[in-house]
Amino acid sequence: MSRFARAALHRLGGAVLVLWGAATLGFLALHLVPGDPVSTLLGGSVTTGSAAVRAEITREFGLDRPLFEQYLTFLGRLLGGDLGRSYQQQQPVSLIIGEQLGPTAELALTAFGLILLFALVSAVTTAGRRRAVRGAASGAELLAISTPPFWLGVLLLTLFSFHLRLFPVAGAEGWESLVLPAVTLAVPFGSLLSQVLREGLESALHEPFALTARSRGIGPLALRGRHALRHALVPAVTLGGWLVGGLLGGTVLVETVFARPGLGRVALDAVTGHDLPVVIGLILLSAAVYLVVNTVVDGLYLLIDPRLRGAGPVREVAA
Amino acid sequence: SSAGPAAPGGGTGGTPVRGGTLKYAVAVGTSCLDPHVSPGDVTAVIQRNVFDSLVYLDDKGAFHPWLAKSWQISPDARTYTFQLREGVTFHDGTAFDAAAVKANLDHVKDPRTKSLYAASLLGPYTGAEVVDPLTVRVSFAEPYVPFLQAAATPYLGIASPKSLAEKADQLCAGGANSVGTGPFRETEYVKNDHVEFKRNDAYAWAPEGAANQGAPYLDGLTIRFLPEDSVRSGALTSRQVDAAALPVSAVRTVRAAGVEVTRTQNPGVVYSLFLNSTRGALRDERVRRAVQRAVDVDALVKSIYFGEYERAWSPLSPTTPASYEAGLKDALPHDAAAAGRLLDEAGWSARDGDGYRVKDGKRLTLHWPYIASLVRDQRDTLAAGIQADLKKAGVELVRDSIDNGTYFKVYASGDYDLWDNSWVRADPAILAGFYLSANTPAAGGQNVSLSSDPELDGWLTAGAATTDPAARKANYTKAERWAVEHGTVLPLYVTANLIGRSEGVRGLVFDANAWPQFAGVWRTR
Amino acid sequence: MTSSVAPAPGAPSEPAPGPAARTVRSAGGRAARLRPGALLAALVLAVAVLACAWPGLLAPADPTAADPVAALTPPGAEHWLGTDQLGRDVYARVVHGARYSLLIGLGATALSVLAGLLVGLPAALSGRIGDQVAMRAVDVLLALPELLLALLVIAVVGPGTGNALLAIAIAATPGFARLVRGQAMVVRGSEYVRAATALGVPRTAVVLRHVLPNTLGPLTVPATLAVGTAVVSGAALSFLGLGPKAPAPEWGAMLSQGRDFLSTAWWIAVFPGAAITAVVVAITVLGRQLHRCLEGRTP
Amino acid sequence: MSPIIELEGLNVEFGHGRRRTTAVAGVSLALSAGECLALVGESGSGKSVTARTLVGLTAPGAAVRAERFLVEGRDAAAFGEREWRRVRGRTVGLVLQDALSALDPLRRVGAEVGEPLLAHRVLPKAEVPGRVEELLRDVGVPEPAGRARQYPHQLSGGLRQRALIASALAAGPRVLVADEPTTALDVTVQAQVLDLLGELKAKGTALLLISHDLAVVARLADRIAVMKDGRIVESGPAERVLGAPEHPYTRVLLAAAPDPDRPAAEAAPADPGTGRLLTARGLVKRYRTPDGGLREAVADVSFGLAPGETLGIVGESGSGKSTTAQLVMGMLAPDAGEVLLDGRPWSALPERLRRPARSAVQLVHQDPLASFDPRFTVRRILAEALAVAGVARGAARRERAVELLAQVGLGEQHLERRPHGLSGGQRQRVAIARALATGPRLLVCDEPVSALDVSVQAQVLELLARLRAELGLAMLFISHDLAVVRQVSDRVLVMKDGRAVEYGPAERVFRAPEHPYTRQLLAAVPRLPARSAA
Ligand SMILES: Nc1ncnc2c1ncn2[C@@H]1O[C@H](COP(=O)(O)OP(=O)(O)OP(=O)(O)O)[C@@H](O)[C@H]1O
Ligand SMILES: Nc1ncnc2c1ncn2[C@@H]1O[C@H](COP(=O)(O)OP(=O)(O)OP(=O)(O)O)[C@@H](O)[C@H]1O
Ligand SMILES: [Mg+2]
Ligand SMILES: [Mg+2]
Repeated sequence: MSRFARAALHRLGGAVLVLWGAATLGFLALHLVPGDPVSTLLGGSVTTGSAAVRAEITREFGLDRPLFEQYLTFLGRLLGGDLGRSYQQQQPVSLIIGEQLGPTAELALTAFGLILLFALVSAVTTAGRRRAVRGAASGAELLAISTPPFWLGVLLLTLFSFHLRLFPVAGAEGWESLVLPAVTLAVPFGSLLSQVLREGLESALHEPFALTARSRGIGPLALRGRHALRHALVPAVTLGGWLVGGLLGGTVLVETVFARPGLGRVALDAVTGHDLPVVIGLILLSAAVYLVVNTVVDGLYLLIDPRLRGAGPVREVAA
Repeated sequence: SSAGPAAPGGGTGGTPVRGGTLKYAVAVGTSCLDPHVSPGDVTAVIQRNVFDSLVYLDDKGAFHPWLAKSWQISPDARTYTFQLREGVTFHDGTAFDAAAVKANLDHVKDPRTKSLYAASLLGPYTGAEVVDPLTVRVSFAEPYVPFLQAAATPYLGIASPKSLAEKADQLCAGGANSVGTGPFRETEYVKNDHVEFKRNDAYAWAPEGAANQGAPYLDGLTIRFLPEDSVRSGALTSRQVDAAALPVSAVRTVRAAGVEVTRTQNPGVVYSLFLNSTRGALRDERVRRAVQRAVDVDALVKSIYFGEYERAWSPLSPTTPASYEAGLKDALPHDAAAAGRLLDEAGWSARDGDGYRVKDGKRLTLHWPYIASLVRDQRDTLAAGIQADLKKAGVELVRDSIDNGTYFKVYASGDYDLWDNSWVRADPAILAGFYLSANTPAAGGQNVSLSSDPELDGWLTAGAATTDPAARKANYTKAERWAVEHGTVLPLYVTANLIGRSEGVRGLVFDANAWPQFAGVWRTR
Repeated sequence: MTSSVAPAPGAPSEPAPGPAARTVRSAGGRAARLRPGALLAALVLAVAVLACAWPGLLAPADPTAADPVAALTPPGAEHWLGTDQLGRDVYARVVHGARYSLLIGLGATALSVLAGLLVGLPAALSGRIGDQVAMRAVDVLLALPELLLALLVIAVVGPGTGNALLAIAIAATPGFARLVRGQAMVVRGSEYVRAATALGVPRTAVVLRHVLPNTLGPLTVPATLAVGTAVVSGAALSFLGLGPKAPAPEWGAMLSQGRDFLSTAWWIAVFPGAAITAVVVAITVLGRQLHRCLEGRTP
Repeated sequence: MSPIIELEGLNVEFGHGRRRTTAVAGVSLALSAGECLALVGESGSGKSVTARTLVGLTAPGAAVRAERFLVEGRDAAAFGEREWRRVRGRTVGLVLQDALSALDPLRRVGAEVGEPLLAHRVLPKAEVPGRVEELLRDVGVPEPAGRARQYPHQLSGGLRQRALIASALAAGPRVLVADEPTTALDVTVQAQVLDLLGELKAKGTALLLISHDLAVVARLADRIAVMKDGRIVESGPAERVLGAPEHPYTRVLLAAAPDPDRPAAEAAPADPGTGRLLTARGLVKRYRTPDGGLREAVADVSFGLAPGETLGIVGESGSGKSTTAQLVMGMLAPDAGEVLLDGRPWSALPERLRRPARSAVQLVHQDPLASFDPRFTVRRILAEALAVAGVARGAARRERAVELLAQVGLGEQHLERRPHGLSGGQRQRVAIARALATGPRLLVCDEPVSALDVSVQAQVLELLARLRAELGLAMLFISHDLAVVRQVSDRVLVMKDGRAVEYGPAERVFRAPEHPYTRQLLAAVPRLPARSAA
């Protein structure tokens, strides 16, 4: 138990470190930005604001104070759970992120669901089958992986929305508006996952224990379901963990293409507009997600592979 | 009363029907929905539904009473007195009165508001005085004729003083925070997605002469942000929105799909390329003029904008009231030979390996910075075309992508050769912003050509000082000519709003800025 | 305890017992033979490389020369792949565009692998503390989605070909750092490194002679695959308007300009899109072929 | 009564075209209830392929032909996947080579053992767990209920092997094919597993016992078939094959097999045991177990080595042999005690100071392949060692390399080969050559021959003996195989659970073992009947 506690504590410490690092990274990054923060603050709008306005901004955001001082106050506010106000939108960052989180989460989760579904079906049904079948499947997947997601999105949009009018063009109302973006996100990642799964399945099917299992007279489905799949899950889970980050990144493009609201767009605007507080807010958010996901992934490892559970030493029972 | 806003376009036939909602799609979103702060056109278009103005300027350039029943301008054009309409209430129930007007104007001027445009519209504003509950007097340090037009813009729209006081830090967030007297109440704003409006049933103070004097016909209005051009037009053709601001690239397809497209040219400064007359090769006027002639604007505009946009000859748009210098048409047609001659004269006769002109070892290179995130309307394509044309003439055009951070440095320090801009405003006074020697970028102005000429300054100030249209026009046309003939500007095209609306959307009219007005819109069943 | 008496027969490609003779990696595990797909891929890449080195050879036309009169002409004899809204020859642009995509793809990957080595190797070889520090730092970078990280870098250094390359490289670095560290740790603990130490070979020699090369080896496949990813990322960045400067015929930029014309002039966007896919597929296929060969070589 | 399996003229080929290899050629065998046929042969001779063919799992891409192949009288050559499935586990049970990887590591032992019951619907689901317990008990697994709930990695090798056998027996097959069932096991455990198989045979199960070790099968086999290069070169009643082998190859095998009862004909050095060369005093090495506890891999081990002397260390798996070797090599730092070289500190030195002296002590690994950089050719492998020894680049180095190869019985032609292109024996020779390159006085050999076929093993032992004589090398010889140890050692150290339970002159230890554990070990060693008779 104490061991568990120690592990948990260690993890927590690591998490805090990562969050702090991420925040600092963001802070430094956008203070390294060349040029004058005030005009980034003015969002590069066609007007540049009168001198009075510029002075006001400088004062309000304390841009006249030395960098280190700004950093400290920034950290202090973070500790107080205050993410600050957006430069461009003049609103609390937490508010902005809060209201844009929904659509993105919706999109990412749906995509994730599709990915799992697609990968499992395609991998299990084609793994270790005739070369023709496998070739066709992995060929299609290869194509999907190699097509830029935004490009895929544009194509889907033109076909299904403009011409066939099956799905709404844009927005975030109702499930219909979710279909195309989710599919766009899911196709490349799903293909990747399914390839990993298939490889895992096939290498598992070559293991001696698979041979043993078959020598007991079980059928191919039982072999895949009962034996191979669990082994294939280990690499799949690893990829899955990475994939969450990929999805978040993907939303930037997909939300742009499908004109969906969401954190992806916010991120793009904030980064290109050097909206420091928002950027840092997003960085912290994705770092938090990353940490959670990693914890889950590690948990899954233990769930899948008993050998990783440190449950007692190898019993050297004299047989 | 005069024709008023019942302007052409928008299919006004038939008797209006109440009910229904309208989905309107615009291209760019906005980071702040407070017209007192944001300079964006889109902010004005959106918030026009919420905020009424003291006066209404129709697309003929005629002023009409609105929140102000009547007004007087002192002969020296320094004081404006408005008699306000009674019985007007804000969405939050509070009454509209002189105090409200004062509160708004002061709010705009207050540095803490960080106004990026509205404040400049107030010009030499010194203050407003509440003469009586329904009379307000606005004073300026010097003659300021453009004020009436300024007062007509949504940027100086009147918001509930209560909201200004209580929601000071949330005004940008729009939604329920935007409280005006307008025909619609703003119920929701989801950034990057949409703004939601409901009818203001109490509305009974439409601009004089407006087709619909009462509350809007529509129950509700939704303005959606669809930055992707293809998405926006796709949404319209697939009937997912009822009307949309269209990209030129889509007009043809959209028309084919049976959508009606109305084009209304914006007043103000057309989309033009300004030549920095204080730097490098461009100091030589011949080189500037050569650039003007080297570019085949006609061909480019035609091919890129499919003739939807009119090629511009003057920095001012034809629809700008009391100003347009029609005489400039065909003043400087494309003429590669002439351009070559000018450059040779200017001493740029030698060529280097890449075919670019050189003078004592230096290549004739022009820098044209831009902010990638602000590029729209195929303007990058247009630029590429200009680049190609200049290359033919032996001039190298380099486009440096700068970001918001470096923007100001470059802009204010005049560290560029070319700078593009356009500005919608229904008053020639805008030209002062671009050519008054005082209005340098460093000073927050738009004089990017860094022209400074006493005569020019004279015309521009005179134009702002007189109320007589003829006199104004005389001044401004001189300015326009000067600008073109001294090669400080290459007018490109007259920006226009291309608005597509599906069958059954009626009564859509446009104000002087060519911005759509939704109060009179109704839908056929 | 003794290990099994003989090397187990090499992994067969499929478990089902089939009398039908099928290619099976022999017990020794010789390199799998080149598949026709791989040949095709090699061909595609060869063309792409040619397009990078001597674009003029494949497309004499100037990719930036505007010809408004000929704008939006569909594919035909004169303009094989049609022209864009400025009348620029799409074929010429696609050919000349190869340079940017491949430059970004290869450059970014090379850079990130190098950086990965510089971070991962010391981490693996230094003590626990150094390792912890390095890996935490890597964690911080890994915590950000690659695209977000790339955007962040762009925000600092600004857009443009080189900067996009840099951004993608930085975004890909943490992954490689992890990979390198992991591999280096395996190698460090391997019998042959222990053997070298036992021989009395100096530490630096061990690192240079054994650890480094054997860490690099397994990187080749992920690196090749990363090139493909980098190409796509590069396209993505310029799709967002953060890539090479106009009028550079970068594929992603062409896509993003052409997408407004999909219903009127599909060819503007479709061909660059196809080009990206083709190149990435080719790279990936070769990467996998390489994988098979390597896997074949070391049993 | 008719045999359950009849196989005549079995041919198995792999690959096609130039790569075509014949794994099995014209093998014939028959199995009847209650009898045990042993298939013996060295690595790669085709034993496993034959075994797998009996359950229709030869291997993918294998071209299988047989003149006659009957399972319970039905023509198996015509079987489709369905028929085979009915045969597998029900008629013929297969115990795969290498029990360690033959059980699914991610599933509970019980689930593995019970699988055939479900596959063949022998029992309703509910009764399966009960039956599994019985099965485990039958194969002699203590506290079967608990074991069934554990995972394979939580069981010792012996238990795993039993579980594997239990699962093969679950559906009550009439034939059990056991492919190297004891190869991975310690002698004592091996003895127990062989007994278990004996009981099964007695119960009437037909047994095909596959092994590379004649001595192992001698206990059980009624008939023995000796395989070489895919052919059965000799087969007949066990006594005859072992007693009066006809085929030369069989004789080679018999001769090569080391004999635990044959005294070593070595002249012991002048002063055995005194630590003139190397002294180990009270060595202790602890490791943290996964649950955080401490485990003494080596507990208070002391010994000495004189120049030219060979000390053999025997013990079962996990007894601490390799760890001891590592300590002696100075690759591990002892937690207590110390190692002296030439009476001077060795284990206590920092690596920097130890490095110069390392050439004096060299290691020969159990798995030579793993000890070579996969990218290196034999030449580079030797060059690296020679560089350490200070031999100049170029011709000199090359000459020396060739010399070394000659010393270990290899030729110049091997210089440019890569290790995985060499046979097991050749690899071990290269490893030895590398060890010799630095001109060591002490060779530490950790299981140097365990991975080799008996015939090759004999050659390598031969080589080591020769080098010892020629170069006066001292050796620390580690092996789990008592016969081998006895053959090479002057003195012997018997280890158990990290402790040295017995330490003395080889002859004495083997003739008159003092410690009961030593006796147990000696008793467990499989012996060839012919000799034990002699
Ligand atoms: N799947 C396969 N593909 C190709 N060759 C194979 C395959 N399986 C076995 N072989 C070859 O068949 C021959 C016999 O292999 P087999 O495993 O039967 O030897 P063995 O007698 O079991 O050796 P060991 O004692 O090491 O297990 C070997 O040369 C091996 O390389
Ligand atoms: N690096 C390590 N970490 C933890 N435990 C270890 C480590 N190395 C060895 N052990 C444990 O120490 C004990 C002795 O290991 P060692 O390898 O010396 O045994 P061995 O006699 O060589 O066995 P084998 O005959 O299998 O090689 C074993 O129980 C093993 O689990
Ligand atoms: Mg075998
Ligand atoms: Mg060992």
